[in-house]
Amino acid sequence: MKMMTYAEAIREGMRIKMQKDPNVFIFGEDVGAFGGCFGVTAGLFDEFGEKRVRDTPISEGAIIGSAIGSAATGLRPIAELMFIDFLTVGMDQLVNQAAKLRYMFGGKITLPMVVRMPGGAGVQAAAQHSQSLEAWITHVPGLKVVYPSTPQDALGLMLGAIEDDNPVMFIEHKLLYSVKGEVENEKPIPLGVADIKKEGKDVTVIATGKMVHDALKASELLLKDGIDVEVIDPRSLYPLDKETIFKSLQKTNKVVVVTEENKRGGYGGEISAMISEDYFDYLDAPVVRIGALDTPIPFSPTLESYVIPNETDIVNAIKELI
Amino acid sequence: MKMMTYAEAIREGMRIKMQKDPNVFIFGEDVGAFGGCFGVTAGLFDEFGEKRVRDTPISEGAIIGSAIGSAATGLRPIAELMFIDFLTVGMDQLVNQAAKLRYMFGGKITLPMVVRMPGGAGVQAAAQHSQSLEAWITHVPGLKVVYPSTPQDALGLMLGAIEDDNPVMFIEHKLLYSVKGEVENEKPIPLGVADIKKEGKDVTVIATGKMVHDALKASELLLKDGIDVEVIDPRSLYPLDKETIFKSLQKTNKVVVVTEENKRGGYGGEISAMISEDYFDYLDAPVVRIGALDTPIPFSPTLESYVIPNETDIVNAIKELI
Amino acid sequence: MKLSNSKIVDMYKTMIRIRKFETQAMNLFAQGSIPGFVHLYLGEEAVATGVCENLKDDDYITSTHRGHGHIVAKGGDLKYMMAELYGKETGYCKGKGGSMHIADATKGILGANGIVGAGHNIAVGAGLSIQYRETDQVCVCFFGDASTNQGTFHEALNLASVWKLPVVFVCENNLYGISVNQSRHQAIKDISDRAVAYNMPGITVDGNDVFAVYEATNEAIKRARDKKGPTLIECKTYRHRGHFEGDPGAYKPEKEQNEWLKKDPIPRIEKYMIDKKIVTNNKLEDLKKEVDKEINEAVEFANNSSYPSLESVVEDIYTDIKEEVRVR
Amino acid sequence: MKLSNSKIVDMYKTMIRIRKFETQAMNLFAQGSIPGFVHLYLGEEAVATGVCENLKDDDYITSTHRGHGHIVAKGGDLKYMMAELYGKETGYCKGKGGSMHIADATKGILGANGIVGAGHNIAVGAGLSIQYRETDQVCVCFFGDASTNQGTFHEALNLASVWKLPVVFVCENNLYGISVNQSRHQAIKDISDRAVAYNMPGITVDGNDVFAVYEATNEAIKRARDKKGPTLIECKTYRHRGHFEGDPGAYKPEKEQNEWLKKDPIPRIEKYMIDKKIVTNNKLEDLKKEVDKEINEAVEFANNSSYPSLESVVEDIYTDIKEEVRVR
Ligand SMILES: Cc1ncc(C[n+]2csc(CCOP(=O)(O)OP(=O)(O)O)c2C)c(N)n1
Ligand SMILES: Cc1ncc(C[n+]2csc(CCOP(=O)(O)OP(=O)(O)O)c2C)c(N)n1
Ligand SMILES: [Mg+2]
Ligand SMILES: [Mg+2]
Repeated sequence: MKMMTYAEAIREGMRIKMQKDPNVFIFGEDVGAFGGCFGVTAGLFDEFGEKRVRDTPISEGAIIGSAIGSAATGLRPIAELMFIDFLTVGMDQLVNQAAKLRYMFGGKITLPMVVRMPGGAGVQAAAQHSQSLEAWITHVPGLKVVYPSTPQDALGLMLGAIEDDNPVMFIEHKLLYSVKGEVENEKPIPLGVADIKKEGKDVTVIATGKMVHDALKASELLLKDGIDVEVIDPRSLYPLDKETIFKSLQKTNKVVVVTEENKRGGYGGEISAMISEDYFDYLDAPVVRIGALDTPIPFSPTLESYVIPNETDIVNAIKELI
Repeated sequence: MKMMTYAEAIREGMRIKMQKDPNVFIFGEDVGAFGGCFGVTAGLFDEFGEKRVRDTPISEGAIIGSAIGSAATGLRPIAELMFIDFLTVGMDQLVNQAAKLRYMFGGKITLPMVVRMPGGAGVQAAAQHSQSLEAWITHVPGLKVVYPSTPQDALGLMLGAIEDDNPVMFIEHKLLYSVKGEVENEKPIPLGVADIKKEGKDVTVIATGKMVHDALKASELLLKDGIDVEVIDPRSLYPLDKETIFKSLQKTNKVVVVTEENKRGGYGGEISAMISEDYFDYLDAPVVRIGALDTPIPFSPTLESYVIPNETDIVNAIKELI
Repeated sequence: MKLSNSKIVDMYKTMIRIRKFETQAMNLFAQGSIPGFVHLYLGEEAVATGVCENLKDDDYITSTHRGHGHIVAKGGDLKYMMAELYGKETGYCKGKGGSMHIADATKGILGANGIVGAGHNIAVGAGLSIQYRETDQVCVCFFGDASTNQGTFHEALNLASVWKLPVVFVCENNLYGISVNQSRHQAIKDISDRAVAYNMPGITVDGNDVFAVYEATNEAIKRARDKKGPTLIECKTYRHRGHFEGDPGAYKPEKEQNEWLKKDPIPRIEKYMIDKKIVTNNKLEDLKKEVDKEINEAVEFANNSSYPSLESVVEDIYTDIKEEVRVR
Repeated sequence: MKLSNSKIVDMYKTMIRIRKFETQAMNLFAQGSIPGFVHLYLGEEAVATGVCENLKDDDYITSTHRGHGHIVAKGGDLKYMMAELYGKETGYCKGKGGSMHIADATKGILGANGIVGAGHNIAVGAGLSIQYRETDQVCVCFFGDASTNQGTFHEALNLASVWKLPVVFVCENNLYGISVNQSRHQAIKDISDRAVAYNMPGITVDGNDVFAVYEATNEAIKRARDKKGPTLIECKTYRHRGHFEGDPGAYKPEKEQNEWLKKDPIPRIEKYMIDKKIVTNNKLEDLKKEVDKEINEAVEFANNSSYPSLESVVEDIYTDIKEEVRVR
């Protein structure tokens, strides 16, 4: 058992796979000697050399395209987008190519590729560097999407993502990079398995990314009021572990979904709609979604923190629900 | 009162505004003498000349960027993307620029621009030319999104969209282009006003685009079984006319949402989640979503029509619900 | 460059296989057997043929919406191609892709592509993979003149040149992007001029001269296999038909069309072979009949094949997950 | 080109306004008054200054993440700039934009931009608008060396050239895109070579020589106003600091840094003015003091301003809709 930061855990996941499999390699903007904008790849250039840890020009389309072309021809690339916001620049390669080629070609090619992308707000990086874009990519058949919230999950999901034979979008939260946690094992976490971060019996909170931590904080606050919250982190947004959600719901009959995205059209809505549709009879109350306000992320610290949900919002929503 | 096709109505909307306002102009791939891939701009080149109806190179980023730059400096551009699927190529200009500039600049610029984009399946154009991508753009604060289903709405919404001082995404369905309908007036339809396409009392169907027609067909079939369906076409996906939906719901207490998108993560999920959240007490049954299967759109005609929802799916869903 | 007679005959045969496949597809589309969008390669046969004659089975190509010619030239099977155009389960893509998405991984064909400019960066990825795996393969990226205005073109050529990847970029300049003449989509005449921006060789050749195309590519491929990096080759050619079937091509001036018809690459190589006594007229007829037979078999194969089962629609999205066909 | 003394002094003053504004921003960031990402223009002052000296108030510019210099040179108000860096309600963007998103429509400043390459096409749109409205304005598009590998660069230059738009593309080649040296992000030395791909003039100038920059832009702007189309100007320069504050810039070799420090544009123009007796040393000191005062006032203004009200967070998304601040 080791203490590790989230960033270290992601790096460790990549390193383990790179050591075992010479076909695994990394590229992206400034991921080489510089170690990546958030330092996630620090040291890997020294360990594995320029061939396997490559700086690219600023060409996100070419980065994702290179992942596709190399994955289709026998390699297992890990591409980094410096911010998830730059998805927009490589969106065609991701959505119309990576996600669809296998299907369009009748299953004739396989694309084992991972695209890493830091998302989320909290560092006053403003509207073009703070988004949570999971809704777009979970909507696209052909992509898998994971989003770890702890070092242990980051390591396990990275191993799972690299082993996966499909394009896996690996979302990271930039505020979590420096968060430390215990890493008990180096086993891959299979995609599609949720984790109950805290058991409880009164209400189910489904939270992703940094919001898992806010949900846990909220659950502590609520304990004082005698409210026992169960916190589920899906970890894998697609495939989604519906069973774990359903089991929890059978116990609590109440659900709050917390994501950092703009609420309108967010992935939280998908979870909410799915639950209503499939488990309506188990619901004692409407599924409540908590998300960011429907604004671009503002720069000013006071505005930014106002837009993003936090533990108080979760506490309030749960109190109202119960 | 005139009979017009949906394509003609869109064209007529643009023509009316171009005649009145010299700052309204059109550009896109092959929109000039060729008249557009689907013939929507046919004749406008002859009427207004090359300056106001311009062919562009194949550079979707530059097309949307040109709309932004010209809108910011006093013009009212209408840009055409040949297929909505090519959004992916110009996604950054749309999402990180058009949608956010006004906000990031503290309201200092205004972007009166319309982006036209044909979506939808049904012509065996396969996975990269048949998508329904409304979920992505409705998720983005700063964009407005409309989606007409009839010639009257197409004309009115086009007038409304051109008058609007914000970026308006104008989704068209390629299977509707040749559909004829009566056009009673040439008044702009304000964005954010739904239309009840058929009144009914037993169940509310909220449908968009071509699905409005399938819903109307389904409602006729169900009449034979004594089920009286109310069909609502939001027309404007954002802003969304919640009031009309709420009023209907108070009457029927049951809702089916029908969109052509891949169901997972679709805009239908947003409507469903919103209704559950805000009007839970009025629901006698779960909000049912109908969408396409979660596959890329296949080429083969039999597969394609299997993937896309139709009136039978709507009939079945409603029967099950009641 | 001296080509053996048998090689010349091979090239000719590839050209007429494309010509006849496309002519047949044109007719089948007109009579309603082939749905969707069909972009024919008629008139451009010398490009794919001259290029692919240089390639081995394990070399890669990326193709475009106008891909049939590339796929035939790279060794695609006409039966599976035709069945795919029909949307049948025996097609290359099990009916899921259609004309714009034919691929054959066993022949290094990384797919036709419906997004203009999308193949460029995929080709770069294949080139990166070759360099990484240290094989002597090469990847050829085919694309049209109008696609060279797409940002992906630029990103791909930049990356390939700075990493010295074994990619050969082959531009098929047929003068138009749909209805827009080259003079209205870019301010240059020779697209090979764009190579300067990447410090790579740029060559313009007569794309209706299969030997010229062969030669230019041969050199570029050698360069690529020698780890000297990419080359941009522009082949000037012309499409005989409209952009897709159904487009009458009214924007193409008649005079221009007639001039280009005179440069049709197929009569040209035929005349060459007859003049140089490489084949007799009878041999030519035999070759054509052989190809006709193959095409007929392909059509028959497609006709006799079934449409894919409805269950198959949820397969091939992922390697491991089969989507539920649940209540929508 | 003969420049009047007063013009030279004006340019010098612009340069030190940038230098001192940036130095102050650097200190304020270090002491925690300015949050977020800050990319300083230190060392590159001659570029923005030489270019913008040619522009009128109603000419447009698009800028980048490293935009402070452009905004100062185009007439931006230091008070509102500084307040924006702080995230105050009196800032140019009411605190919603921050360092990377300052804009001033009244001065034709179409905004700094956090997306590398995003300004290119917006500039083209402004150029299109000028052409359409038939005014004699011009739009200058500023961008870095590394941004010229982004597809948007290519699309913008292509469109501007084929439509002959009045846009001047000014590349600030400071040798790096974050940590990546130009030699590793493109295979060319002179970015002006890329102009060939669009059949437009391409010029490389010493970006630390404000007069050279002025002159090259002057000609290009004349060309643009004369409806002769766009020009690509590459200015070779160097950033003194890391990519953003907090980056120690370890990838920049010391020797390289020292060489470029010797070419610092500010001592250079000072020496020129003294040598040519355009100003006295005293006058220089006075000018500097004047600017110091202005900067201090800007800081005071920012310090004394309030943070924006929480209600304002839902304003300015649309012209007409105010988002509800509803239960999230
Ligand atoms: C991103 C994108 N934009 C537009 C289109 C529509 N489209 C398909 S082919 C084509 C013209 C392509 O011209 P060119 O590259 O010269 O190839 P050609 O058809 O002449 O072979 C266009 C505009 C598309 N498929 N993808
Ligand atoms: C699309 C996109 N990709 C990557 C980044 C991250 N990024 C910000 S600035 C920068 C380097 C830009 O280099 P250059 O264009 O030379 O400008 P400079 O910083 O040197 O002035 C990078 C990679 C971004 N902001 N946007
Ligand atoms: Mg062409
Ligand atoms: Mg730079």
